[in-house]
Amino acid sequence: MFEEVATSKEGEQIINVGPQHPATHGVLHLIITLNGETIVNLEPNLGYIHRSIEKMCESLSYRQFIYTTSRMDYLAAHINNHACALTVEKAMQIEIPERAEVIRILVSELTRIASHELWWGAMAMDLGALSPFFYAFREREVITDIMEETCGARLTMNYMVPGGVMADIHPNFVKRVKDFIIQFKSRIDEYDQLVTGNIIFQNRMKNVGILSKEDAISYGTTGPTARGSGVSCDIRKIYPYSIYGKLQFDEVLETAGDSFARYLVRVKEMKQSISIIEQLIDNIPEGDFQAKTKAVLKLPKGEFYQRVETPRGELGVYIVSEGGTTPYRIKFRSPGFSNLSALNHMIKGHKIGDLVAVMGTLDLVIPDIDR
Amino acid sequence: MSFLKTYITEVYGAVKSLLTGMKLTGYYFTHPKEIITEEYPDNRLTLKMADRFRGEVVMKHDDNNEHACTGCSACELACPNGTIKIINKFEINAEGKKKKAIDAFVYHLELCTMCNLCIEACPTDAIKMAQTFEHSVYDRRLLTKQLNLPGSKIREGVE
Amino acid sequence: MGNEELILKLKEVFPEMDCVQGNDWPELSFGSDRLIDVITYLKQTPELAFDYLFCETCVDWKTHFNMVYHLDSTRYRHNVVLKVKTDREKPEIASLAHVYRTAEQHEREIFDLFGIVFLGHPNLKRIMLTEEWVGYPLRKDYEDPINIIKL
Amino acid sequence: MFSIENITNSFHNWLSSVLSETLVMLVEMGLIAIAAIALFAVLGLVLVYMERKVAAVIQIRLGPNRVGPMGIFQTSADTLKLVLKEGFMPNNVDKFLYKLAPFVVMITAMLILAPIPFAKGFQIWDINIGVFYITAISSISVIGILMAGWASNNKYSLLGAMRSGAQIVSYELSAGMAVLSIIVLTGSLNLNEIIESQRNGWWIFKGHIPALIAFVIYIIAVTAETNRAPFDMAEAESELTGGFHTEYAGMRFALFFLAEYINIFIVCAIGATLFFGGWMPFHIGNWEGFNHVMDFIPSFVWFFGKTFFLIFLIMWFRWTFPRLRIDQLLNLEWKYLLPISMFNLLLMTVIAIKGWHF
Repeated sequence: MFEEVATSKEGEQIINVGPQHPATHGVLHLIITLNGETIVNLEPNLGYIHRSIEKMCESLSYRQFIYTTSRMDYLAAHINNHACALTVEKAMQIEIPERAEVIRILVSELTRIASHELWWGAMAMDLGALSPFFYAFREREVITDIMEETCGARLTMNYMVPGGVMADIHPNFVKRVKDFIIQFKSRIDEYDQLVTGNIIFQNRMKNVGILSKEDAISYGTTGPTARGSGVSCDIRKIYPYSIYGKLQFDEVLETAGDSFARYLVRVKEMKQSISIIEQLIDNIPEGDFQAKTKAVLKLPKGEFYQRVETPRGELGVYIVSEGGTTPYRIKFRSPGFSNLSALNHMIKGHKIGDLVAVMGTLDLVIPDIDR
Repeated sequence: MSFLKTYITEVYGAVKSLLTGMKLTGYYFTHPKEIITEEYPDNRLTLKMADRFRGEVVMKHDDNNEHACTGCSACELACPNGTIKIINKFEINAEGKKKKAIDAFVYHLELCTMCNLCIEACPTDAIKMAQTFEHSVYDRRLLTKQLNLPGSKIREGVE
Repeated sequence: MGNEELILKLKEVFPEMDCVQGNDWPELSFGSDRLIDVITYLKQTPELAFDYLFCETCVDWKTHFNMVYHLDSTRYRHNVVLKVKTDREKPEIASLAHVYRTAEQHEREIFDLFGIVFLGHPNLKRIMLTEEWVGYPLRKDYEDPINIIKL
Repeated sequence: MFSIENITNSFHNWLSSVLSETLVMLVEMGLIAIAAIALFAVLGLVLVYMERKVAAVIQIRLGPNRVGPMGIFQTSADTLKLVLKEGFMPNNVDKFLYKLAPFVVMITAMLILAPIPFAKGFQIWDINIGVFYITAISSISVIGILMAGWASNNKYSLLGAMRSGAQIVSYELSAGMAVLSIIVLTGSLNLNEIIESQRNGWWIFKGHIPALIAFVIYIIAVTAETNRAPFDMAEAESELTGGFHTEYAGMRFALFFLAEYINIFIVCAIGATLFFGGWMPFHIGNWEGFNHVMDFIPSFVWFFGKTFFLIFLIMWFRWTFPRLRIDQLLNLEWKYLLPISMFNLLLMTVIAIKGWHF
């Protein structure tokens, strides 16, 4: 990697963006070849936060390994846990009580909104507008407070157990979620006034980092990144898991494929998540919050794969079991990893300022990429 | 002429979108009651953590300095990080029988991720999560704690 | 195309290969020399159109490696799992980086952590670990007394 | 009526009575130098504090509130920290230029203070080409920035400095045009005469819409010239990690930081002088009674009030807008601001010739 530095062409210079850089939101290292201000080539260098979670999980039991996945995509910890719990439940054919399913989806969608809020604020901050970050965190704070009250922690809450959720919802949960919906609906217009409609912002985002539909499929991008290019890939819609099949919501699709399209997908997804929460919050069925399971879980011999939709795209959990209490091999197919691979294609020929805009709309979470 | 018209509408739209944003930030500037800062170290007295908040693992003791831990080490097995170490001893009870009891319930706070799995695993409900959160110390040895109080013993009737 | 239909179709085209119904999707197992044939067929046949490689990984079975490819079709929404057996002493397999561009980065990760050499890969080098790292951590016989803490 | 002019005049008379003429001049020069440096330091502290408070309230938080009442000594504490910090210099920098750059930037900012009338009759140097002097000197600061970027031996710094060069050179044009449109009305480059011409009303009200457009263009151009968001391409924290001052630490960094705020003060002071009448109180035509009431407010209050209003405006921009991209920045100048300001200047000339202004 470093030999290439010496062999760069005349007039080109190589810049290391990261591992400590304000725009990479973590320890991502990008080696960029620049011609003036124009990016000629970009190569990601990963691994600064590689903890080999896959290897770690090989020595943890099926109850224990769920919590480690919170540390992958820490902004969607609950949804990661959901994927793991679903895989274990699928393998062991555990029936989950209706109430547990509804609680899981409610918390998942709240997590999705919280994650998108943080993305929105951080992306505006990358583009130089610092105030939206604080407005986004005001709403996000309400969600984390709800999480703290019900799940016991704010970010990596480990609320999921195979067979249901760890505890019943807090008595205040329904009321606080309803309050949040009212607050969120009154604030979402401010987002449009401050950022979406802003002429500077639109100029920074439109026609920047274009990813065509074919490329989006070939690069294996998922989530809002692919949906901004018109690829229908919302796992909640095309391979419904849990109770998503019974819910009414739209898959947000934009066809432009540029940064602004990806931005719009995420903002509209927040509204869809609110509508899912509205459908469920008044109809939480009575019953158990957890199915009866054995203290020691043993998966049957075989291979199990579960796909779920995190705020960043498709998360796949692939468990190879030999019939013991620990997985033989576990693979997390993280959305950020494949989305990052499209970055070089999207950014070529753009200015260095666009790198920030494109990376912002990819919504990269580095621990999720490195695992 | 149409060029001039689009030019002027462009400039007008741009200025309008900028003013909309400035109106919003101006609103917040003129309404200081929207400020949401919590002045943390100053509001310690009024700060109330959620009752399920996971701060650290503690062992419940009643007024007679008795706890409910049988030393079954279910929590030790459930812990993903090796946070808990239970050291057992054998006591001879009133009927002259040897009985297992805990000598020390060692808890490494520095390894704990507050995942709540030990509390879920405990069959006798002996441990729980406390709502404390100010855990910083100058010496990391202080983070290794013994949860059973000195001189405490197991409550009668807990199996 | 439903799973049963897909299995019938695959059995018809590749009679010498082992095609069974897995937990979710059909699973096709074969040796590493046939990979490019199968992938080309699956991607280019219009009624199959497996254009989306959503997961590529490897399993170390101690006697051999199994490369596992999960394929999806964005047009028909059917999936298939390919299991490709590779030698453990000399792990080599054709790269799919030219067929699916997402494979480029996934294969670098597998090369990094399993040590499988992808023939024809445009940029095969370590991605997570440093260049001078010895060994392949996700292999079952990997020992690292410093970095792996056994509980 | 309280006036600074009386104080300075009586002080001058007293000095003249005890010392010879040459000595009086030397003593006064020394005093002015001390006053300028003191003003520099005080303005820096006040403006940084103001920026932080404005940003805090806009961002629904409290801002500095620990050091002193309402946190007013926060910036002093920060400065103390910066002074005490190690003057760290990386290897392989061009040592001479690296050390020189912050002083170039700061001295430029100080030079521009000379012709600004802070109050009635309170001015360091009453020069007849005041406006010309200011526009000429303010272009020099870009040399300091280029020096810093080049000498740092860092690619980020170099990119930042080059951006800054392109930006300042282009935005000088429309800032100059906007200033010219007021010069056309007054027919003088002397700042005192420009202020005097606004005795019966400020130019922004007297000059109809063209004056308003000129003012808007002036504010945009000087925001860009002082490298403030949304035009902070030279620093562009999230792109270039700090731009030209990435490699600077301690007091050298503080000088850049200070110079930025002084530059804001200066451009706002000039803006206030040209468009809002400097120290001239708010007068409406020949309403003698009203004008007389306004005269009771001391002139330096008027001057600082107007200047700080403009500074607030620029801060308001900073905490609202995202940053432009470098090519869009130049597009904005060459495709929008420059044509508009040229047309505006033409319009203003017609108004001046025909005498349509009030």
